[in-house]
Amino acid sequence: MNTNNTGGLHVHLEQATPIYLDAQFHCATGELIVLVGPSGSGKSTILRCIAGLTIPKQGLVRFNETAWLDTDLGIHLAPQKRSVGMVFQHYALFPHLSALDNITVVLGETSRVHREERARELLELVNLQGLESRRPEELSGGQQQRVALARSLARDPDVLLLDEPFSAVDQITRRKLQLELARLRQQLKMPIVLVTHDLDEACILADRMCVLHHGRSLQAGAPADVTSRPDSDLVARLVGLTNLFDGEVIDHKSEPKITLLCWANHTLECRHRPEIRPGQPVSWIIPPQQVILHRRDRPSRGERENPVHGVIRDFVVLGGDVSITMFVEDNPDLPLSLTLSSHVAYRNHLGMGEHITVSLLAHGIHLMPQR
Amino acid sequence: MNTNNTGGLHVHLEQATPIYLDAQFHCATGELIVLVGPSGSGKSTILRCIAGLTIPKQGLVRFNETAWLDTDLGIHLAPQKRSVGMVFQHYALFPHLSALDNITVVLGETSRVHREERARELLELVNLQGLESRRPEELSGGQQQRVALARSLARDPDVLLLDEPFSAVDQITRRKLQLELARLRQQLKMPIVLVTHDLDEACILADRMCVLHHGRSLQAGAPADVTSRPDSDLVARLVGLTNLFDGEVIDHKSEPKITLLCWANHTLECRHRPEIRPGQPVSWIIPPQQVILHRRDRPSRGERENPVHGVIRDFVVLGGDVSITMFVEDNPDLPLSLTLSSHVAYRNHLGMGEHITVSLLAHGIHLMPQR
Amino acid sequence: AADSPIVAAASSLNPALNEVRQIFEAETGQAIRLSFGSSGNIARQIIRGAPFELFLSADERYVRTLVDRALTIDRGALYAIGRLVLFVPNGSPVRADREMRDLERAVADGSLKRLAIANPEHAPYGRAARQLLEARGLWDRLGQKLVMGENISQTTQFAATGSVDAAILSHSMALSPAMSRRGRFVVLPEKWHDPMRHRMVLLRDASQIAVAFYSFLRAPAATQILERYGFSKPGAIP
Amino acid sequence: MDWSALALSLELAAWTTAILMPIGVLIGRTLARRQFVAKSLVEALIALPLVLPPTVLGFYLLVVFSGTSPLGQIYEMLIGRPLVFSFQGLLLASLIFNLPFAVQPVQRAFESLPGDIREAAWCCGMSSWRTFRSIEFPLVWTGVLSAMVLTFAHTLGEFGVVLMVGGNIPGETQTIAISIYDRVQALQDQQAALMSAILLVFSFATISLIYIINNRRRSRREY
Amino acid sequence: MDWSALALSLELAAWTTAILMPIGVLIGRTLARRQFVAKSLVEALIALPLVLPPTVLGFYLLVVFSGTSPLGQIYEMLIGRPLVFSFQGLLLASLIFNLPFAVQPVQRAFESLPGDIREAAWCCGMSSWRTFRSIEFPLVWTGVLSAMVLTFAHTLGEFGVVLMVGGNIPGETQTIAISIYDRVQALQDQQAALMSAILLVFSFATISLIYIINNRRRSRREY
Ligand SMILES: Nc1ncnc2c1ncn2[C@@H]1O[C@H](COP(=O)(O)OP(=O)(O)OP(=O)(O)O)[C@@H](O)[C@H]1O
Ligand SMILES: Nc1ncnc2c1ncn2[C@@H]1O[C@H](COP(=O)(O)OP(=O)(O)OP(=O)(O)O)[C@@H](O)[C@H]1O
Ligand SMILES: [Mg+2]
Ligand SMILES: [Mg+2]
Repeated sequence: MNTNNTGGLHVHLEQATPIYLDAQFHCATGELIVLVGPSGSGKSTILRCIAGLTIPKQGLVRFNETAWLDTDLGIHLAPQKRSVGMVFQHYALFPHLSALDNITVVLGETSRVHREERARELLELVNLQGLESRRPEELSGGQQQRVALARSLARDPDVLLLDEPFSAVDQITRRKLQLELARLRQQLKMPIVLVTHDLDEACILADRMCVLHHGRSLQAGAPADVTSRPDSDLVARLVGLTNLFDGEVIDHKSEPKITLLCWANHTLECRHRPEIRPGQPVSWIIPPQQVILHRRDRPSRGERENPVHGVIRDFVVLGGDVSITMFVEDNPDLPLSLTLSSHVAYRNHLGMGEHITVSLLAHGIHLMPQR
Repeated sequence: MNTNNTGGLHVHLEQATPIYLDAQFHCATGELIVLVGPSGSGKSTILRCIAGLTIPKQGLVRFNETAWLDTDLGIHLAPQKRSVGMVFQHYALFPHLSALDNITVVLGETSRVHREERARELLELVNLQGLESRRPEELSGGQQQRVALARSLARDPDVLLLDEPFSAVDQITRRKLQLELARLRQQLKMPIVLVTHDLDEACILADRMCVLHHGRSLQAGAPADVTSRPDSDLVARLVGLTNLFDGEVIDHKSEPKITLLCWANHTLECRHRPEIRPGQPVSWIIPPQQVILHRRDRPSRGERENPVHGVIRDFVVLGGDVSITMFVEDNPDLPLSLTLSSHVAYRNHLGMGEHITVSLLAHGIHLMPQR
Repeated sequence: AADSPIVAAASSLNPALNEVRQIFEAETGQAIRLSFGSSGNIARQIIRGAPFELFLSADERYVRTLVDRALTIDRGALYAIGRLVLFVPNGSPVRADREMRDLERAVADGSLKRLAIANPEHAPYGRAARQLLEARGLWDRLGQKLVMGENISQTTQFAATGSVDAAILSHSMALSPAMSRRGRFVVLPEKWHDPMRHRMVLLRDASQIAVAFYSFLRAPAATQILERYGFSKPGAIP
Repeated sequence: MDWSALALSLELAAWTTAILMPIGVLIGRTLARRQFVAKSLVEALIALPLVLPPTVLGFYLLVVFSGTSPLGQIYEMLIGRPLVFSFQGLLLASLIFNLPFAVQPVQRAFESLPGDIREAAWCCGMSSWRTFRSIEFPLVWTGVLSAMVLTFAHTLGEFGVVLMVGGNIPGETQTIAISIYDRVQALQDQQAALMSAILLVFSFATISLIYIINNRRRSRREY
Repeated sequence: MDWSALALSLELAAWTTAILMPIGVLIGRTLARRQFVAKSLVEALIALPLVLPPTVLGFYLLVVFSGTSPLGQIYEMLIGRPLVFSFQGLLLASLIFNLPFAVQPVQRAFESLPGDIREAAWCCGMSSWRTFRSIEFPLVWTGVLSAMVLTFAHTLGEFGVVLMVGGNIPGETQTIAISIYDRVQALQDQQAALMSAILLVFSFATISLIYIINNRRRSRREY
């Protein structure tokens, strides 16, 4: 197990029991990597391995030039020596200490006054001024979580490990904390590993995203890449993409450069993927926003591309948007989602059971060869 | 403290210390009410009062014809007698029992075989088949949360109290559980009180939404109403609305019925609100989806309405959407957000620093008199 | 046998009385149960209703207390006279002599570190030891060199483990087989202390068997055994 | 070897442990849950039987149990035989002087139970008794175990109180501890050593068996 | 009233408690954390001093401490005076027979500490010692307190071992327990009662003070 990456945090873990792991990723200094994956896919376990709380059967954890863990060489640094800041999924606050003391107690051996000042600063950072003297059990869930966040920053760690650090706070506070995190990242230049189930959060904050499933890292890359060009249908499903279908590549054209796909009696024009040979079965996706409604009031651009008919079977108003699910050619096995501004939906008199025609924009179709 | 509402769950709580409460809401049978509010606003405390774990100084909790709590009459039913199913924010699983036994132990005095069968059913409902014999500490955070959810359903409760029941699970599982909940609701016809920080979740699931702030219930109503027509700027902020500004009503017109608003050297046409007298200072909001871009390629409808110029100061791609923030007339105190499909943004060559013109759709402007 | 009479006796009688009991049971075919304890405790227990039928005290005074409270049939009878010995463990800097001259010397020159006696406040052999030491003018000079056992058996254990340089013990203890290898002793003259009269008394509800055992104890068969264990035969004193 | 004394001791220890366990759980749980003004005083009171020398405690118990005291008289009236110098008297004394061991560890165990677990049980509709039986008791079990082991061991070894209240009657109130004590007093060192060794080996085996079973159970279930 | 004996008892109890506390914490913590094959046996072994009658235990300790045993000889060589019949000897004996009380409650307290709290401390960079001092110890404090109270009270009341090893030397090894016992034996009931009463009142005051302070602290901080 070796790597040529230098700088930042390099993680490579393998074990069969008790929790299957086969994960590998790198997080450069100043970079934020987000681990996403279903509940039970091993995200917390990986953070524990990085922090030194769990020792995998086989593994390498290296920070800059230092090996924190190298099972081949028998290196295993104690958690205290690893200089991580960690927010535990269940916070793990010290139950007998006030919010303030939860932080001062981990601040080194400077003077009491100094430590308190710093602790107050950190609590202010997470919007908890006024609650310094409350013990954890006198705080609400979200307040506890914010104390945990403040505590993880207290020792000025080299690496920040955040296990769903904003899951219990409201969206306004969450946005503020996300901004703080972004600011800190610029300022402190350390690798940050973030676990979150909120894909929007992941997209906003992350430089890289690593998708996990059953302990295995499936794909890593920029969030925009992973969510728009997943490697496989599994990754697509895991990052919450809808409009996932099966089809078969039939041909490639060179002028314009497009690939032709056979799907449910349609031949769809797709973004050019010459490396997929014709006849290959593929999964494919299209984001709901790339599905364009043919308007009744006036034609819009792109109506030439891949027209598809169907009937509206779901119509959900979300804020100012409308999320529509249509069954392509009335086939309940082919549900296709699209989103529209509610005013568009309104002006086109859309509603349950209406028949509509949409275009699947060719450059929005992403093909994934099936294994 | 009296109420004429019959059927369902009626809650009215008041106290000054230790946790300030002044909350009141009603949840009919088969209805799902969602409590939203910032971290520490008293959501968990209210659930605890309903369950009988906390006794407020003054209060009334009535389920159908039965008073569970009536401080005036000195009625205070024990939690065991209230037939609630509760998911605790921190799960509160029984640490010495397996996932299966966490459920069988609360099932009444039927035969062991019967109880196991039912428990297995419930675990399957929350996607935990195969993990029946694991103890809580051998489960991931999200798996624990799902055991808690299954357990809350075990006793066939009359009222369901859910404290952020999906916060630790991934979006796919969450969607599945939300669907299950929606199904259960139809089937079991009980009042459900749900606490969540996820406003999308709230909008999808809830019949009614109650907005809390510092223990006080500010507004209750259908989620679409609350999020589109908040009572005050505070509620608007709490439900996460952007595009919140101050202005002053100057006049009402009757043909067409509109109200005129003075804002930042503009006179805006707004949805008619004749009850607000001219000269009254108001806060107002407009959803980002009701802010329409004047396209370069071709004019769109509605460009007559309230045109506003500005410069793009933020440009975030989220999935297939683009979220744009512009500073109206270059004024950083007037940030206005709008969302577009990314293909529209692309075709109009939008980007940071570009000057654009938008229309604020009159019927999308909501006025809130200031106190 | 669960309902055979219980005879309460001072702990110091333990091996001797057991032998007497065996002979009694062999001769009469009647069973007796023995309950040992400190004479003081037994007296208290009798006052509080203990189901004892015969009480063999190591100290006459406890018997008198019971007689005064009318808990007994009569004033009882002497069954033995106790004797003191000076016991010197192996390796001690003190030599044992009847006049305790070497002990005096050892006290004077400080070579004696520890002398064990029974507690004079409540143990009869302790009280006698104190009288003896006072008579020899040693009492005041011993001070913290005195180690006091709860009773005479414990005092004997101090000597047996070699934890003290000398000990004033009962003749019966010194004669026990466990002690013979551990040191040597001399019997001390009776003139330096009040006679240690061991009195026994039948209690009010005494059964026929208990009365029989009471008589047996005064018969030669029993007194010989007691004498062998170091308890002198009482004289003519009733 | 005095087997009947050993049997008696075991009987006494078993009864004491069995009776004290529910009492300890009851008192320990109450002290852990309730806050009342005199709580510290009650807690101190429970520790007091330890402070007096056992023989002295035994003496006072003898006074209280005897036929001349109200308690003794009531007992004799109801049961028809005296409390003192009987197994029942021993047992009662044993219960009193073991109280501190039975209460303290259990109280601590209840104190360290997280509150929300009980609340969860209630919200699941479990009655107080079911909550206790299925949730609380398994979670405080190690505390109860400590209490039981201390009580059991201490009852085996105690002889001051037992001697005083019981009167050292062979087959009835003579425990193994007294029997060994008698041997030591009679300078029968070898017999005493033999009996001590048997007692120690036996106790060691019993207690370690208890711990082995418990540790097994916990390494399976961690509780 | 025998004030010097009371003072001696308090001194002995204080020393015993003070020395046993760290030992109990060390052993209790190790037993709670580590899993090893012979663990159950070690746990049983620690309970054994309770099983022997105190006088008998005292007798064996006397044998082991006396000048004829290796331990006694080494001690005498190093310190220059014999171990038996000295305060140091008493203290050593006292430490041995109080071990079960010092270890058990502390072990249970450590066992009920949630593991993630220690882990959090490590991840915050706190050394093992700091973790122990600032996190673990405050959280196991009530267990330690139980251990201390039991040890303290039991040392005050113990007289079997003390008498045997100490030899009842006034001002040096005569504790209040022995002194009361002597009064009872000498049928000096009033004096015995007076001394018992003083001892009880004094202990009650001390222990309840400890609990009052502790309960105050906890009702402020709940720990
Ligand atoms: N002690 C254990 N023994 C066996 N399996 C365990 C143990 N602890 C955790 N697991 C399993 O390991 C898997 C990974 O757990 P982990 O906590 O890392 O998941 P996660 O990705 O953090 O999930 P979540 O999002 O729900 O927190 C889960 O399936 C869990 O059931
Ligand atoms: N024991 C207590 N003493 C004093 N204040 C308390 C106590 N427990 C909770 N609080 C305070 O009461 C308020 C309401 O708490 P609650 O747990 O109901 O909030 P919440 O709305 O559930 O928040 P969150 O979303 O963070 O879980 C919080 O500000 C909290 O700090
Ligand atoms: Mg996790
Ligand atoms: Mg909450």
